[in-house]
Amino acid sequence: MLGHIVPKKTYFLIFGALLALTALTTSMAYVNLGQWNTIVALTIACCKATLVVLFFMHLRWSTRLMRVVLLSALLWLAILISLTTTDFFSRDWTPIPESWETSRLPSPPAQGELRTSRQ
Amino acid sequence: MADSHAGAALAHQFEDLEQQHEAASLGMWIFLATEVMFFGGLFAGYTIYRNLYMPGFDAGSHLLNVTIGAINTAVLICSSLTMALGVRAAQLGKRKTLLTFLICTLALGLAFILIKLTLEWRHDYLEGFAPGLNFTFAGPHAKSVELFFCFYFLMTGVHALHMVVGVGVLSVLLALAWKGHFGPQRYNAVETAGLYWHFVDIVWIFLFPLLYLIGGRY
Amino acid sequence: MATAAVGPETRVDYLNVDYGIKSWLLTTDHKRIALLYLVSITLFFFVGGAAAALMRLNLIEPNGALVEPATYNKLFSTHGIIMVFFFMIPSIPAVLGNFLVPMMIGARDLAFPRLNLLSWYIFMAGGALCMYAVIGGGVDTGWTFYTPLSTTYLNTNVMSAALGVFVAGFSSILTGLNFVVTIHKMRAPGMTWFRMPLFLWAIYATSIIQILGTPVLAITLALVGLERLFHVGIFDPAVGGDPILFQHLFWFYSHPAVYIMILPSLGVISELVTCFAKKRIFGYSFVAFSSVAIAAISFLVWGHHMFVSGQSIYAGIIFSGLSFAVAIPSAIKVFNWTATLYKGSISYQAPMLYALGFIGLFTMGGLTGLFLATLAVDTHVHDTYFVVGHFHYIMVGGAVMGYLGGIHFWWPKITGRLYPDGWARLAAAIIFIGFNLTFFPQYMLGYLGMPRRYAIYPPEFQVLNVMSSAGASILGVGYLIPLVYMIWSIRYGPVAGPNPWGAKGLEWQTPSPPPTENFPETPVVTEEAYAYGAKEVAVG
Amino acid sequence: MWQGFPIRPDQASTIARGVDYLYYFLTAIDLFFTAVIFLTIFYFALRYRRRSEKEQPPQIEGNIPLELLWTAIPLGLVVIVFLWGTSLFIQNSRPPAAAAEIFVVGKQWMWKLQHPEGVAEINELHVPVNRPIKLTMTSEDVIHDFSVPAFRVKKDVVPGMYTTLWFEATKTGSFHLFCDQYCGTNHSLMRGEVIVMEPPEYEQWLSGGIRGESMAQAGAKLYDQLACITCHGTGKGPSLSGVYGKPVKLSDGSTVVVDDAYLRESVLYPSAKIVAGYPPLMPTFKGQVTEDQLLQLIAYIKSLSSEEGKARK
Repeated sequence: MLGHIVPKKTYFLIFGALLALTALTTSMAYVNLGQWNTIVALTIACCKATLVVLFFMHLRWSTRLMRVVLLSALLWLAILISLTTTDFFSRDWTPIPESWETSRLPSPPAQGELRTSRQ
Repeated sequence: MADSHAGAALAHQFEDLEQQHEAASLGMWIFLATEVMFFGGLFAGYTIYRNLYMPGFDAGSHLLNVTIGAINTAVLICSSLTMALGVRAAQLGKRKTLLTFLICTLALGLAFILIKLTLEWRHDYLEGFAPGLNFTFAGPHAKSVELFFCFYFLMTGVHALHMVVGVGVLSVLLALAWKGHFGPQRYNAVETAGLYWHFVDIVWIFLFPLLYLIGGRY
Repeated sequence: MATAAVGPETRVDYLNVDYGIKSWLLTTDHKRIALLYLVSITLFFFVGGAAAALMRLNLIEPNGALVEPATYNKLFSTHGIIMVFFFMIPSIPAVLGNFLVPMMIGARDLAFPRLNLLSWYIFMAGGALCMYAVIGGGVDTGWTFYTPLSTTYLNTNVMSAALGVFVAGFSSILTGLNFVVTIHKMRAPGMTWFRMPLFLWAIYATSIIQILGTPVLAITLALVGLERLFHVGIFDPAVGGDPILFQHLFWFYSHPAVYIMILPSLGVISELVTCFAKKRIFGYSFVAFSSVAIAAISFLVWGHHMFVSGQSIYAGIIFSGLSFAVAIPSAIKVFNWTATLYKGSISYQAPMLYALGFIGLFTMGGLTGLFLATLAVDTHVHDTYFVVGHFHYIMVGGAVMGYLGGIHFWWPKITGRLYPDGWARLAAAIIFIGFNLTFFPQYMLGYLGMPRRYAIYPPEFQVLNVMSSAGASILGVGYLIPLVYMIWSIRYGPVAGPNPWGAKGLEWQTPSPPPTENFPETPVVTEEAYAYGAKEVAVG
Repeated sequence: MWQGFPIRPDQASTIARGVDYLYYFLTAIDLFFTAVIFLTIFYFALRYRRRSEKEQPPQIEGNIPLELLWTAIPLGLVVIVFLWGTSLFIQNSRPPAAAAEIFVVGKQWMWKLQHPEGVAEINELHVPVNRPIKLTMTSEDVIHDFSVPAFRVKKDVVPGMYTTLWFEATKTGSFHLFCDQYCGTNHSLMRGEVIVMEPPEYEQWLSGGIRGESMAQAGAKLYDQLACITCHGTGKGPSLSGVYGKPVKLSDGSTVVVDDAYLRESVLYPSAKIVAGYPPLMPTFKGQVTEDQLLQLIAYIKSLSSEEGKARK
């Protein structure tokens, strides 16, 4: 026989858990948790996905190689998202610490200076 | 060629069924890794824009119908269960059970697509939430709401496209199962299709909170 | 060179097992599919090359010797799209990889032969779409498809070109998938990971990039297409989208794509250097792991294409640091190849000349990459001819030299015939000289500030441009010579025998050309790769 | 065609010299390693050429100390280059506080430049020598790139956002200005000149070129035309006097600093970030104001924050 045969009972248990988690995540959305709403929703989603992957997709009984494949996909996804967001969320930061500055002059902004020198 | 014990089930390039079986699942897992990255591009864009335009994305999210979303989630979870049971039937060589579960999965998949199409997309389109086609929403943050709906339609659209492909694959499996093509030695196709189907389910498991719930509905 | 005991007329091999166009178009034999790719990408190479020739011709005059700027834009877009997606990316993996991966591990075929054929059809469908875009009016986005130019402002065949690249991407993904599964699951008994030829390590690393990078390009191009069709605004600043997000997603694939092009070449060079120096590779595990390290790090460096794009300077600093990291494994490879030559028994047949040329040009190309990873210097040379020179040193001086070296090395195995070595050496020398004359002046042009993608340029850049164009004509001749003698050799070349170079590796232990099932019986591997110290290989 | 066969571009800004030193350092590294590799290969190739087919070379497995050595040396070098390049880049990215601001709008296929004094130029930028100049740039259509090789500066000009660039010219004369980002059909014609002048000449040029009003004055006129005053002067909307460069509290509790990007967003997409305590009444002016006019409005609002602006009021 090829592959692992999972008892029916396990499937039904997982199925029940998935439905329960769906109900939970939906109802949690109606509770005001502030920032935590996002975290709770995503955590529950991760739990559900883990259940599906481990039991329905048999990863629990698969070789280590399959797990490495999955984990590397997730790692690469994390690379894509984290390095891209690095750009977007540091764009507005002040460019450089003051001490780096090369030729800071104590005078008022040159724009004004330029104008006065002309007028 | 080592076809003495396995007959037509073994392709000529493999030494034995074990090797063939492992190659098939590994191939599917790698394909799913590809799929993760395919959706990943959309998820990355979504993450960035949601954080840039939080109020608009929340406002857009509130325009969606959570009940239908939750029902569709349940439909997909049911289909995942029937698919898993179908694979089990194939493993055990139970042709009739396999046929039953494949039909169930197919029906649930179609139900998902139908609900999406008639109760959600059509409604969203008529309400004027379809960017590029019919976007008339004019409340606060209209611009970010439009961007939200871009992502909504893209992500659910690409997901639905995968559902359609899955339904096609299931139909082929159904025809093959009808002809008695599968057996305990020969169920790789059912198993890999199952992996794909569960993956599409997982994508929805993430889309549901991201699009419908994430900002809170209170 | 002893003749094989049995002539090709009497022995059944993969070439004469079946005849007729159908036997080729419906084949699932990895060796035949490799030849399908070989013919297709050679065609694409000459299409892309023709575009390049016209560009260089145009640049002889500062005001454009030949065509209008609009046409010039189409030429460089055609050149880029065809060369990158339809020649470089499939070159070594799809031709040599397809042919060699099963043979090197002692398997009868790839894990999924039908999928392999499907990959070729998908590739050709993508190619057809792009050729339609080129012939039916042209496309002028550049190969980078930057938004909002590509989505909103151009009225050329952007859709079919983007669709073509999108489709061809799946061919690349499926080929990579096939290789990874094959290398994991189909190795002959005794073929452990550390007995594998380094070519396989390189192909394996390449496949990882193809699998994990290409889908991101696919979705990005799909978004470009949707934006053109429905004006959804993911990348459109007019709706609040950000065009820089496009660049992130595009380069997330397209920087690693550079390594899809160069990594297999690095693998080929390891095979060539060891064979023609009759030496085992110096530091096997360092060379093997540096391939994997390059593949992994390649995904962390894409932002160095965006130092001046308006990206946050903090992201720029991170990407700059990571980009330098990729220099280390590349340097390790170069040093190890050089060390392999030490106390070797070096012969100078044509493949070795390509390999030595490769090491030199790859060194120069790699080192100029340091300029582009350095934030302050990149600010000056970004989007100038310096960049053009740099990546041509890597891709043409590196990847194409490696590809040609590999084709010359395995040609006797593929066809069972030898090509005239004298002509081949001459061609290698002409290509090396022509190449340097073409692309070295481009470094200087770039430092002087000449922007890339300019049809018309200030007159002070003319001298260097004329030099570059002159070099290109030599290079063009250099590429035509192998085409002629290779085709000639199929019919008139002397019979090669199973192992004309006295090389190690399973592929040399089977007749040339190999039979359909590769090996009469599954080989058992008892020694590591490049065991040149063992008993003299029986030639022929 | 031989006239002017330069090996090095003009060094005409304070930034150029620093960049060039690093460039030379990198070139030296390049030459050194290229020479090492080439000479070693040539030497080995001659010394160990195959003399007979029967030859049996000794087999060498590898050498860990050697591997570590040639990992460590490149590593050390790239760390030096990284630190050097990054610190230089950071210095070159931050405009000095005293920099005079000039506004740039890229458009297929021309450069539109506005001096705060109201002089507008196309494809020519006049600047005084030895004075830091800061460019605030945006695009009306696709991505362009403002590049002056003689100054070793370059920055993309992106639609929908403001990017900045600064330089201080050290040489008078005329220098190429290129669009370095492919921007469509006439990309290669989107060129211009930066003309660096002695300050007195520059002043003269500036006064000769005045065709009416300064940017801030033009902005003030627009401000009247668009009837901004009906809200922003009456308390219906937030007052704009003295807000530039200051943080302001938003209706969702967060704060932003009022800068060019925020002002631009507020004119085009007023509902995006609403100042706390005010209703979201403002209509969008998208389509009614061009990028040039936006810059004028911003210049005007900015002038309300400077002493002089207040006096004028």
